[in-house]
Amino acid sequence: MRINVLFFAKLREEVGENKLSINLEEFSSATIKDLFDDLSTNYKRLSLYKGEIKAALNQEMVKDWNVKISDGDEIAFFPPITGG
Amino acid sequence: MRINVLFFAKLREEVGENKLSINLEEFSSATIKDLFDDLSTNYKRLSLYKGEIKAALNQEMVKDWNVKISDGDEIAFFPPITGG
Amino acid sequence: MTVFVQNKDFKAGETINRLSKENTTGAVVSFVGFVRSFYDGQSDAKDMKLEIEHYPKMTLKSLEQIEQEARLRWSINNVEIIHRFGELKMNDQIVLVAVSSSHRKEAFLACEFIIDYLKTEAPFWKKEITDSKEEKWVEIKEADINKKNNWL
Amino acid sequence: MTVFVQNKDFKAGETINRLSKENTTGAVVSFVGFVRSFYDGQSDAKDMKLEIEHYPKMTLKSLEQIEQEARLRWSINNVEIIHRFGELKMNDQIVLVAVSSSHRKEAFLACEFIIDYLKTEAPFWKKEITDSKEEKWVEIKEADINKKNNWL
Repeated sequence: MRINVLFFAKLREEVGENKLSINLEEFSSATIKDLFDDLSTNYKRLSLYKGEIKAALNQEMVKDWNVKISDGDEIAFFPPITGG
Repeated sequence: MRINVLFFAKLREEVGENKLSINLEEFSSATIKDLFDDLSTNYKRLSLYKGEIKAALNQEMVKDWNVKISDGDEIAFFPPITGG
Repeated sequence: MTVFVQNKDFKAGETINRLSKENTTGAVVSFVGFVRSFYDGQSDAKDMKLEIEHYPKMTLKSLEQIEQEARLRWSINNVEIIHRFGELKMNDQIVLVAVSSSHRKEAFLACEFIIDYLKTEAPFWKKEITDSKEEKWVEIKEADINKKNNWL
Repeated sequence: MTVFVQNKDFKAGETINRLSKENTTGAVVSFVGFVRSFYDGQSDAKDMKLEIEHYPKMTLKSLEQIEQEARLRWSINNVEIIHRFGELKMNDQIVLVAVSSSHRKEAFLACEFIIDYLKTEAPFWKKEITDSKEEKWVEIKEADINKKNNWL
């Protein structure tokens, strides 16, 4: 399955990309947590921020990173929000 | 002594005047209460509102109507404020 | 503090701009009060009017006291108040209270405090005039007294 | 609810006017957030900038959720939110939250609620750029987390 991964703010700078299109065929049932761990092996500095990183699945905040990813999903990782 | 008495809103309409210039020679030491009672004998309908009327002495709200009036004072009587 | 008591309409945006000039201002909270239909739900109340009377010499004094009281409670930068008098019609702006501060919490509290006090302490009186020309002085609202007393 | 996410500046007065059109609107409370000096007290910080990044597809969704939550709590008429992104400088307006209601208490509460949630839930991130071109992502403030949690 194909998913889009977005990075914002400091994470975008650390990863050097704002968007990755990823093919997840190898995972039978990937979760947000699986995806993040996988990304962390390619982008080592991501793990430095693990404790503070927020995730959104299809533009909704995800509190439980064990939620499953489906084909076509858009997953975003970002530091805590500092809007307003 | 000469004082000015102002009426606002409903009281202005009841009294039919917005301002009275009054000579208080006859009182040795008049209070706001004395003044109001005196005015009520001339303007009977004032006493109908006695319980709700507010007074200001020189543009400051007066809680204790036993406060003394001095020459040149401006005393205002009005119904509860409905600003804003 | 800047206070305007005027018959003519005002632009809240200009007030907010004036209050934003200081480098330490991070927040401006403003309240605008409007004439709303006093025939609740009746949409044909098109010609209703509101007449506002005030006590000019006392107005500024009372607003300054309210502002001083707010400054004793919260750290705020600036305050602007505009209150109209005379004849107003439905949807017209009546009053503006705007407060600037470094942080928003103080501006919210001070703005609400000032309008709550203004409603029961600043010498303005409202008369409603219905479509059929009936005149009625607005009575003080229990809710407004309670709101003010909640700050004590 | 109307939401604008834009780079260009906005006029708070126009928002307040738009929100005042309903006959049942008696109060509009608005909050405007500004870029303030982040070198506290240093008056020579003239060239400081703020860069705001956001997640466009998520912004409206998150603001709609916040508005729905506010409507569950209070009776309000209308909400307008404007949030800028891109490069801003000192004293620039960043964000506007305006709420209309029949009575002011609800508008004050809903407006403060929405900005408190927006600050920690709507996907915007700020970067400060000092006069000497140092860049620093703004850290989330403990005070903002606490303000939001106070509504729970």
